[in-house]
Amino acid sequence: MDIFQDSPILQGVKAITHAFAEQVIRPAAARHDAEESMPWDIMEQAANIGMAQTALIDTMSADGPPEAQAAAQGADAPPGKKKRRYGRQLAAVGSEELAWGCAGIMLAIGGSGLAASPVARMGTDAQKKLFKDCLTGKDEHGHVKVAAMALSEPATGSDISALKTTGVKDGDHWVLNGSKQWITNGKSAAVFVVWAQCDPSLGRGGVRGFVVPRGTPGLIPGRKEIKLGIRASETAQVILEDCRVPVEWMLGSSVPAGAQEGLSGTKKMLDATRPVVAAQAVGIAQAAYEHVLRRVQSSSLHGTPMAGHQHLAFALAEMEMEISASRLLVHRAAWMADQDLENVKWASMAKAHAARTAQEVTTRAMAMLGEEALEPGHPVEKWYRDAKIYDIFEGTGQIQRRIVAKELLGLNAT
Amino acid sequence: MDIFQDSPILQGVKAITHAFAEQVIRPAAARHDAEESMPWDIMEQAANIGMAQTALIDTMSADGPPEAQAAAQGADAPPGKKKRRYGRQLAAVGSEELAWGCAGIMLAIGGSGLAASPVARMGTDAQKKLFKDCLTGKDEHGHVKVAAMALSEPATGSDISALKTTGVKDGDHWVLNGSKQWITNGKSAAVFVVWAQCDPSLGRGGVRGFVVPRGTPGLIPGRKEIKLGIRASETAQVILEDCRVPVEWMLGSSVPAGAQEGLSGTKKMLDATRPVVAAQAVGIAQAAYEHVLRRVQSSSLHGTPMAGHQHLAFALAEMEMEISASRLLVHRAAWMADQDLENVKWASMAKAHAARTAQEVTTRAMAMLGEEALEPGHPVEKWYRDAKIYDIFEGTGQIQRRIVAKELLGLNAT
Amino acid sequence: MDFSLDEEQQLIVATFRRFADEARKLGQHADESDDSGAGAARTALAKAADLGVGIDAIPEAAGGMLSGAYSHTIRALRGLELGRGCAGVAALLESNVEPALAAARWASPEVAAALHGALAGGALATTTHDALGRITITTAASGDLTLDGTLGPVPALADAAHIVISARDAAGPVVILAPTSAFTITPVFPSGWRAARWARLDAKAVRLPAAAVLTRDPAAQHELLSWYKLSLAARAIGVADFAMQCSAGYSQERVQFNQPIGSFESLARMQDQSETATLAGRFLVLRAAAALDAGSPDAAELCSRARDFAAGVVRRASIDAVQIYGGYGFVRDFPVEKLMRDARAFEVLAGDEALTRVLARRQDAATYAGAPAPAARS
Amino acid sequence: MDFSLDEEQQLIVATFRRFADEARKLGQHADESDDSGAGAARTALAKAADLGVGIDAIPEAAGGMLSGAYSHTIRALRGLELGRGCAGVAALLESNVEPALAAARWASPEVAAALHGALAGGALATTTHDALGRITITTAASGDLTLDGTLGPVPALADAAHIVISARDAAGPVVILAPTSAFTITPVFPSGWRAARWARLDAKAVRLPAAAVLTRDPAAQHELLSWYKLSLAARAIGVADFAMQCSAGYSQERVQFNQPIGSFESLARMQDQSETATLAGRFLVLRAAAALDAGSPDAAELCSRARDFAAGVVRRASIDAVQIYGGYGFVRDFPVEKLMRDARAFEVLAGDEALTRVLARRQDAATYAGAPAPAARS
Repeated sequence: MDIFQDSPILQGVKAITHAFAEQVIRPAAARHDAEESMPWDIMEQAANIGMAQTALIDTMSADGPPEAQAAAQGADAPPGKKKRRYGRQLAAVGSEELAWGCAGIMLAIGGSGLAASPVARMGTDAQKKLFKDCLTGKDEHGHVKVAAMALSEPATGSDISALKTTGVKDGDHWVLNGSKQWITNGKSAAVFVVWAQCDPSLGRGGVRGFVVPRGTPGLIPGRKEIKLGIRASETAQVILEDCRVPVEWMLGSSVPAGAQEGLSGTKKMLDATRPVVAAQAVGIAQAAYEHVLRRVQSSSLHGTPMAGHQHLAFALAEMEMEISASRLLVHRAAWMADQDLENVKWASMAKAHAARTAQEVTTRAMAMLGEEALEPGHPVEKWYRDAKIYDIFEGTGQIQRRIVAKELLGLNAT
Repeated sequence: MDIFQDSPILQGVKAITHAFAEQVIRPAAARHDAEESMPWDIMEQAANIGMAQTALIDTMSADGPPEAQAAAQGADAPPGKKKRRYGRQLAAVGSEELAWGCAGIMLAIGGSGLAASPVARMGTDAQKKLFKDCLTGKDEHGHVKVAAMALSEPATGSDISALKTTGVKDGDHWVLNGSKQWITNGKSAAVFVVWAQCDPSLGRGGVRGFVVPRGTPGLIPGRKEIKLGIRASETAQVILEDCRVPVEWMLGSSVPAGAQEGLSGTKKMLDATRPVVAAQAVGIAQAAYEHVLRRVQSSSLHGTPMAGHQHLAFALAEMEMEISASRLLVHRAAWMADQDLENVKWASMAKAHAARTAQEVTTRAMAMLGEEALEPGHPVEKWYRDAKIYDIFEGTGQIQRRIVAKELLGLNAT
Repeated sequence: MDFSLDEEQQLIVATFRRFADEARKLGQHADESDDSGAGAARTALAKAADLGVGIDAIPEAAGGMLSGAYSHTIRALRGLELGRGCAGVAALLESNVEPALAAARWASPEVAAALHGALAGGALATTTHDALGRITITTAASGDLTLDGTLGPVPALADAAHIVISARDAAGPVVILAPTSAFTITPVFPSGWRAARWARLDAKAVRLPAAAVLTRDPAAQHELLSWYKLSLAARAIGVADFAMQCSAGYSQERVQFNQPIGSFESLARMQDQSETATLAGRFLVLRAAAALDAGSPDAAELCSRARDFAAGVVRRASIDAVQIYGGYGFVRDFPVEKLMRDARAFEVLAGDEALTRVLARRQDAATYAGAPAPAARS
Repeated sequence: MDFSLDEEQQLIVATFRRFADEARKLGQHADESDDSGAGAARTALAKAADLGVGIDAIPEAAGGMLSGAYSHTIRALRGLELGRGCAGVAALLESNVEPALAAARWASPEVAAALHGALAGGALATTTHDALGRITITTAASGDLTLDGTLGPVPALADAAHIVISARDAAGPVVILAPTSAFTITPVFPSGWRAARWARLDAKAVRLPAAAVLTRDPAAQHELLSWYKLSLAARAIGVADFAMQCSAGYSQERVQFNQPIGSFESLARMQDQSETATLAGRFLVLRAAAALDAGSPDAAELCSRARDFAAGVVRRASIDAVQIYGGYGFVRDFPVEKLMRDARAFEVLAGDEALTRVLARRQDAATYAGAPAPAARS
């Protein structure tokens, strides 16, 4: 019932990621937020303890069966059917702790994973090698190299089927045109996974991914966005202007054969990712809650202990209750993913609930701290800004509810 | 992680109680609500499948160690330390299903348990026998006999330490005086467990319980309350006017020795009971949710399917999300109780969360159903009225938050 | 701007505040009675008639009290007070207004005169709106209507001789005035508004002449519903106001843990929020009434918003009042248990306003004429 | 009752609605600038001075524009519009009002004249309230004060020459007027209200003469805070109003799944609720302003409730506006990201109003003079 009681491996990951978050991430969080800068040094340190930008690719056996590929999404050893698997639970526990340190830095550490995932899932050996080679060594600034998943576009937010970037076959090449928006690592990436509509007659199934190294003519890293929060994670536009790429760079078989190789193949990935993203929102909420808990424990209000005031004490109780509820939903959704149980409803409930909790807890925490929370660099104010993205990216709160409702009712409501 | 996956015994109890709720309880619910009548026949049927009014006493070994006594609170066989125990989890799962049928009838079935619990926990063999004898056979109306826990008073709601009923020693007797309020089975009970302050110098520890059979002079079952909800469960006043009871009827040792035998001994009982009570609130919410889900699935709104409307579909998604969160909190708190882990914070969070969910879901469900929900006897309207008590009895929502806050902060906030 | 009441308005408030105390007792009586509240309802109607209630929307010429334009502001002020008394009695007393105004506005002179005459003579009329499409209306080439389905429960319908039905047929919105004798009327006794003489209306191939149609103008239907919703909103705020008055008093008297429970911050906050919301609801109601009286183009919108907000206020306030009373809140001996039962009708009668607003916005989306979004920074 | 605006009021609304568009551009400039918004602030102050802002609360005799009583209604209407422009600019422009009014009310004629003269000459003053007891004030027998602690961030303080400090010492509430030069003032540049010229105030054994005390009357402190809170509330509602205007426009333009996102019911409802709440907040603000102008005994209460409600409205509306914009809501190219940063100060400046209200109710619990709870049924 309680994964921390059941499993030493989860307890271990929690302890290690928490320590890293506390000792390495937290002290740097305010600076990267203020400067809107990537935490290159921390990304390197993270790689040193196993959170490499290429971790996903590293763990994957080149031509393994789909099952092993799915397992590679987590940190599992290839599973015997009877053995308990922990990949998603580990990812949820670890991400919560890292996001407790700083969600922006956590996303910078994990940002390349977004691109690595489809390569690991659909890529040929040659594509995996290409992808991995691009990420080997340091870039011209001496930074670890990162990858970008270039999917979203100005006109697509929640509605991924409306992709406008096109891929047109021209002999041995595909010619890509379009513009991508909100691309994590979009300015700095050494390699991009670019998605384009290559066969409109197949709809979503016609949307295909391409591994495109930086420097490929016609792929133009665009302007970096100034954001409300998660500022340590770089978000930028990516422009594609007659970008010619060899057919071998198209992920999977180069004959567009629908579902498995196309964008539709990412759906299951999202069901597995969602609880992990939700866990990050829980981490932010937990951070804000702990901050204000310490304040209420240690301060007085015109001479009486703050903790003696129900108005404040009950707010803390409410936070603890909501955070606990969110975390249980997250763990359950992650556990289901690890058991290969259909978790789509639970993953979306976890994401929607945790995003709401993160927003409510950080907002309330600021009110409880008073004017002090307006100080530049105040962590709670930062967490308030960071939390909002969790109700927007990886499926907005509305999309999550739409998914849940569809599971309940069998159709999409509008 | 998921108790239904882990344990066939929980799945079995859920199936049986659900069937009983669906086939026996539901069809009678509206009538007992309208008539404000006890469901005597159902109570008898429940006894036939093991939910007897005396079940608690039956399962208890007369002089067992405290551990066995605690186990008797559930339906466990006396536990070996290593064996998994399910008592509270079983109770939570079963109560949710019965309350899904009708919370009032569920409380009528289980109402005597409130009185049986302290007898089982603190009673001497003779007291247990007395208690059990009082419940044997049928009463003058041919009804199964029931017991009443006479604790609350007009001036005590959440504040149990303010009890005004007094016990004064007079030779071999105690003389009880006072009036009790909101007593489940208070009018019909064949035996009462009456609580009185017997040594004010000991505070809460001076409050002692007495097993008092119906017909004892001076114990006067009072007026039955007309209530907002849970009307199948009888609530009445009980008056004590110079009620003389032999010293042997005082629960536990007749020397007031503080904590264990006094009211304070009930605290741990409440931590174990709370998740079970919370589960009932979840059952009400689940019932209302299912009702409106079916309606949305099957009806149209001016020609378009109701299910196509986000306003309604998302409300269902929200209900499912909150109910799932409440249920996870309940199961976790119950699981902790079964593991003998300190669960006080979790029990209170489960109770507070489930009570809120039950109120929100039933209220929202009525709005979705429209005028139809105003029809007399409409189940959702009844559930709306039933749900409210879960934020009041067994510790109000405020008391639960106060308990959680105290766990977090170490002091009581006002 | 001026938030003060003029003398007539003050008089109305004072009069109906006094009457509200009587209405409350009658409402409690209906709540406890076995005669389906008929006795209490008769008494309430008789006493209210002395104050002009029931005929206030009927022209003087027809035996009523209305000279000049009807004042929805006065009605809102009255509703706020009646709500403080008893929601069930209030619903009964407000029931004639919509039929009387609708007949004056859209009926032929003969039909209007007949209805006004009947109401002036003591008859009751009522109104219902089929928000969820529960009734099917088929219109023949002749204009005759056939109605099939069930409506209600509708307050006052058990005693009403006439009913205004707001609904839709294939052609769009339609407002009908019909004798209740055309339908099967089944009195019911719901758990809330128990003095309101509720009934359910069943129509099985009920035929009505074309003349039964008061209007098919969508704007007219909106206007009718605006009157109705504004009155609901005012009464809802009245109930919330009374719930908070009960709570405020009780929370000072009731001691737990050696202090009045009103000094516990969590309960203080709970009360305070409902009080503020009640105050805000009151202004929304009065603002909407002013818009109705002025015939402003935004009147329907304001009435709908006022009702949406008020439904939320009374829902919260009544549930919170029971919470503040604790165990006493759950038993009939104390006044707030009834308020929780009474609160629900405000949210569901004539449709859940939240849903209504969403559907309307959705329909308007194509023709939206609001300001464009401010441009992105360049 | 009359909800319409008179001519002067309409003129104020029209004037500041136009000015709000300029203020918004200046606010965006301050948001992006590296000079801590100083340039934008100077420009805003200069432009606003032409409209009388900054000297509107200074008597004509002292070189200001105030003849007769100060109108908090006019100020509220202005605040509603300024809030629609830029919350940071608005805070800066409203900053002189409390010090000017406080000096006129409670200072010696000399002190008042000096302050008014300075402000009329273009100086800035500001106000802060120590809601959480962060500063310790020790009062000597001579009446001299010693201040220790930290306050703020306080808007306008980076440029202000004078500050009104509302706080408590051992004897109770105290309101102080002091030159900012007495303290260590550290300009800061928070993430919200970036044009507002914020600074933190540090006091380490700062001594002030007894004459620095403007008043120790608790009612006076309440009055001062009522002005301040009402102005905050008005601006907060303005921000919410602008957030909803942005959302309404954007949700019609933005298409997802082949329809404008405004036609998705969940987003329509989200917007609609914030719009209704904004409307209700507006009436609470204007009602409270009328009470302040009339000197009603419930003015402080109404201002506090208006501020409490408005803080919730702007919180919700700004977060929801970002949600409606989706990914575009999170980036600085679009106007709503700024609103979410700007919203927070409305809730925390001068203390969380929810906590303030709860503490006040708790204190009042012993002396509560409300109506008794209606009796239980017998």
